[in-house]
Amino acid sequence: MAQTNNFPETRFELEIPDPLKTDEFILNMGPQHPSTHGVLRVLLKTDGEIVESATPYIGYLHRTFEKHAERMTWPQVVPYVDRMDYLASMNNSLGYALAVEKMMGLEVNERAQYLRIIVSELNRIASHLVFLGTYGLDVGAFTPFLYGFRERERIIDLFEEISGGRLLYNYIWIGGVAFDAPDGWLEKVNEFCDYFEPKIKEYNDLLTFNKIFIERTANVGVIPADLAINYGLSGPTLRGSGVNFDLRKNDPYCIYDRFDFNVCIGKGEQGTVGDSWDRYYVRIEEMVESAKIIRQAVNQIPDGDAKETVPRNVRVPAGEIYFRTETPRGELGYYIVSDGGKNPVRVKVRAPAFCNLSILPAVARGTMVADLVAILGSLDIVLGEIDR
Amino acid sequence: MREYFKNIYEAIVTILIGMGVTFRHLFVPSVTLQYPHEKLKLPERSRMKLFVNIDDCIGCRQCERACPVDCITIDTIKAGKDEDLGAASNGQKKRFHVTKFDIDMSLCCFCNLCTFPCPTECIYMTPEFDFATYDRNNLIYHFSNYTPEQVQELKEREAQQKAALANAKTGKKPEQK
Amino acid sequence: MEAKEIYQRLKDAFQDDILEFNAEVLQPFIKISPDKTEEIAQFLRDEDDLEFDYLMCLSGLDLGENLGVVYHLYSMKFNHKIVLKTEVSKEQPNVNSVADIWRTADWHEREAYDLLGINFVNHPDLRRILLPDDWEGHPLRKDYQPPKSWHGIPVTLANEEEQDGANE
Amino acid sequence: MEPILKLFTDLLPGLSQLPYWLLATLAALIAALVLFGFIAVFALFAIWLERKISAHMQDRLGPMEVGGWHGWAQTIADTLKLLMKEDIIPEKADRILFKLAPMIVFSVSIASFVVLPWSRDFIPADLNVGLLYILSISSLAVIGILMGGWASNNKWSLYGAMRSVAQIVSYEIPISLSLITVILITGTLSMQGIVQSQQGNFLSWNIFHYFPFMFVAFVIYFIASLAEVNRTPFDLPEAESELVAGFHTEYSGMRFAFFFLAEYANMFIVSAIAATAFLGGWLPPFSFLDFIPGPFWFFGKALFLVFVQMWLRWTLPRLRVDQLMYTSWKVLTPFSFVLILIVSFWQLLTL
Repeated sequence: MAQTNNFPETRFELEIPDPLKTDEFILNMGPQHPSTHGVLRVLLKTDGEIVESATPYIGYLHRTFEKHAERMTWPQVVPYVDRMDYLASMNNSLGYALAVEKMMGLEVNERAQYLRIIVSELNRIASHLVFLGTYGLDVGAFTPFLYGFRERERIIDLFEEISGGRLLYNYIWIGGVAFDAPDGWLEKVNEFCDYFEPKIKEYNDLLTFNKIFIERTANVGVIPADLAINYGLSGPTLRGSGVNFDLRKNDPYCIYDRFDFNVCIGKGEQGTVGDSWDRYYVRIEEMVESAKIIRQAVNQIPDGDAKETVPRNVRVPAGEIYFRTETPRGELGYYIVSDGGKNPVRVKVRAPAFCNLSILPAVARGTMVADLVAILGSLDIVLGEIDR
Repeated sequence: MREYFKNIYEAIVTILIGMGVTFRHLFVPSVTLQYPHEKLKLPERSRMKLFVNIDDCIGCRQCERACPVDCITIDTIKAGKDEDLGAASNGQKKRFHVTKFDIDMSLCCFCNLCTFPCPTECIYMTPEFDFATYDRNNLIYHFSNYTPEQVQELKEREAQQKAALANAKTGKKPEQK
Repeated sequence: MEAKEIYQRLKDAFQDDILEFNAEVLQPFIKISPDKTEEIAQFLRDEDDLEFDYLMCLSGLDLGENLGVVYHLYSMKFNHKIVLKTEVSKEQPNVNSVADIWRTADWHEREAYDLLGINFVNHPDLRRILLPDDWEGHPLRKDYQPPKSWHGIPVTLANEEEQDGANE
Repeated sequence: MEPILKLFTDLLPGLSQLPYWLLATLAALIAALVLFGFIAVFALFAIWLERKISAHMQDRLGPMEVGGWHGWAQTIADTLKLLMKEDIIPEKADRILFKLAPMIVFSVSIASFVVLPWSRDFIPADLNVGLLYILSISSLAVIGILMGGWASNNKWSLYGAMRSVAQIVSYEIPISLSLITVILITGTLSMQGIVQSQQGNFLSWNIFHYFPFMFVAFVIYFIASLAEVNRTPFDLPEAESELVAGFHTEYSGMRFAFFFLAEYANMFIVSAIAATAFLGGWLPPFSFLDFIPGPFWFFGKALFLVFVQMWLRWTLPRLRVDQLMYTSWKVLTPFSFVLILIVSFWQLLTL
């Protein structure tokens, strides 16, 4: 209905006659605020409804993961890694396991490889469903949230069946997976895909193509491609800016090169390329692609012992590695240094949401308070990962 | 102008489509469970409450070492030479009195790492999940069968044996208390 | 482009500021001098055949005697990577900031400053990022001793306290 | 008032000896109490209904425990809880305004009930300017909201209050304009008169007058009334994802309950006006259904509109402030002007 205004940056350099001059309004958005997705604090300077500057303050959820990791043995780090991005634990531990395996030069059992792909893609869908729901909440729609959680619940049930955990799984281990799939689990995964794919249309009817939703998100928080790359954005946030870059394709790990799937990028269907709607829609499309990968993996999975290659004692030779994987939020990198001992010397995590959030001050300037919420939501941050 | 009317038209149509979706769902059966009355059937592997079958524990302390958050504390006393503590159900011989086997469930991170190294599979996660209490101390589970008196007795005996051993090495007389 | 060639290009351009090249390890790295990081970064980003437009990761680490900063670079266009390393002493941990070249480095350098105390010269806004502004010390250093309390809030773990009590 | 007085004197003949002023005051008091009771009961019911509707739209069940059947007593329990909560006033708040705000908001909604026609006889006060009265009194609520937002001394509350003022002031216009079309047709401002002029079966209701133009007027009125009572997609004053809770962020306990009560009462009022002005008020859709009393139809129609409001709320996202203004000034207002023009010309042609 309404036309969205992109306020030119010069707006704030206008000469305002003295009697009309007003002070800027300083607002603390967070650490407790419904739409900061955790304990993030954003210091806002506003001119009425218009944000003049937004400075994120992080660290409220700092759990000293990196310091902890130095005290832990190699397998003990996995539960901690799970807790970083608690919406996509599988993807987190997958990255860590792959990094350590690469340092050890370990070849992982085929069946475990496939199981890893299945669970991490399922987790990607689950994480994007949470995004869908919370993003709906951010712009004021409540119902998609529960629809998203309804589907996510089924994924969690699947995870519980295979790993025992509902949120933090400790399933992907160095050298394989913790358990093989129970009987009938793979059929259930296929069933889930059958159930899930038609639901996408429901989300689209209810939210994606709703005019009000489009007005709220299209042309809001536009991130041009070069800015996105310079800020180190990754994952759907980068792809929303029209950059065709997916680590599963561009820097393949695991066995992703065996599957046929598309990389979804923002096309600016409803507004400019790189706006919030594009970032949102990339994630919706990605869920379909993930379901596609899952189907292929379930069809191709070989028989075998998934725990065959799990070493009893993890010995990592001295050396260092930077290994990156594509999590639902983007490029998750582990920089691991080992001195050959039983503990890592340094585990540095390059958290995707950490980099994605750092662009907020640059895009928030000149938007409205309501837009800021929409932008923040579209970055899909998880504070557990940012603060670690 | 066309754009203006197109926007209004789109707004009305998409809102009606959305209302159609929610209206359909008025008649879809609910997916939630009424928790205390209906309970989810948890799968076999679900990790909720830790349990130790202490009769099978051989006191090897592998679980204690595996735990990333140190929520398991085990005290053992070596069995005497002539003592036979029996064997665990899978045939492993017991060599220690497990005088203390405490698990602090308030610290537990439910990672399941402790259950894998156990040679007798006596520590495992059970699907029991509602174990909230009013006192934090109630979350410390004591699994050991030994009474404090027995523990005291065993400790004294161990101390004596140690002293005896030390005497045998150095050849000195034990000091009187 | 292979790591070797990248090294050659850098060596030709910067001579003595390129300290070491190691291709034996898992991921080949080039060691550079800490006060030339900015120029080298600029060169790596802007040269047409290098074009390292993506800073994957910037990490600080404690090497015992010294502090190290590791840059993992990637080129979206050519799909090649390189690792840069630099080392500074703990007494004078000054490294030139690359935050103006890759904005990613902004927060990562703040993090390295916060946790390891590496001072990034010319950083636009070098403040603590994860810890409170008035925190003392840099926790990721190997010799770091956590304080007993912070603003009256006990910092030590519960079981450590017990041990302290037992020792008394 | 007269029918009520008559009812009084019929029931207790002794009362008729009292002086008229005393009798009138008594009757007014009792009517006010009945209204208050109705509002309270209706709000309780509406909150429960909203929970149930939202739950079923979202594949949930909603409250199921308190009271037995589908948790019917849940809102009663909640109200009791709210009433018993500690009364917190922020230290830096303007205490007088802070306390006054919920009262104003609530009394405004009570006052609006005065002219709602429930049936042929039952209307608390059949003012000859009923519609005008209701329009003017309902815009007073914004003062209460502004007061609450300002007095809380909270930045989010202030935002909510300012938004609310801007919103209600601009949406008054399409509301009034769309009601003017009704006045053009019926030629009266009296609520009872408006209903009377729609006699016949449902095709003679104002909404089907000059089809489709009056239908459009109804839609405009309905959309604008959503904004008037701060319902989604126009719930910006309390947009929870942006402003925490908007103007009532700092309110708790009983004062919050009054805001809440007023919100649901207002929902009913705007729906009741719509029912009166467009849907024939207490008239049955077919004249053979005359034996069912008027209040049933009136309440049913209003309740249906309340249901649509809830339905919309659980479907739609929220608009942004500038889009809200756009909708009011650039879409609803021009459209209602055009409608007035069309309706007047049509009137002229059919004269």
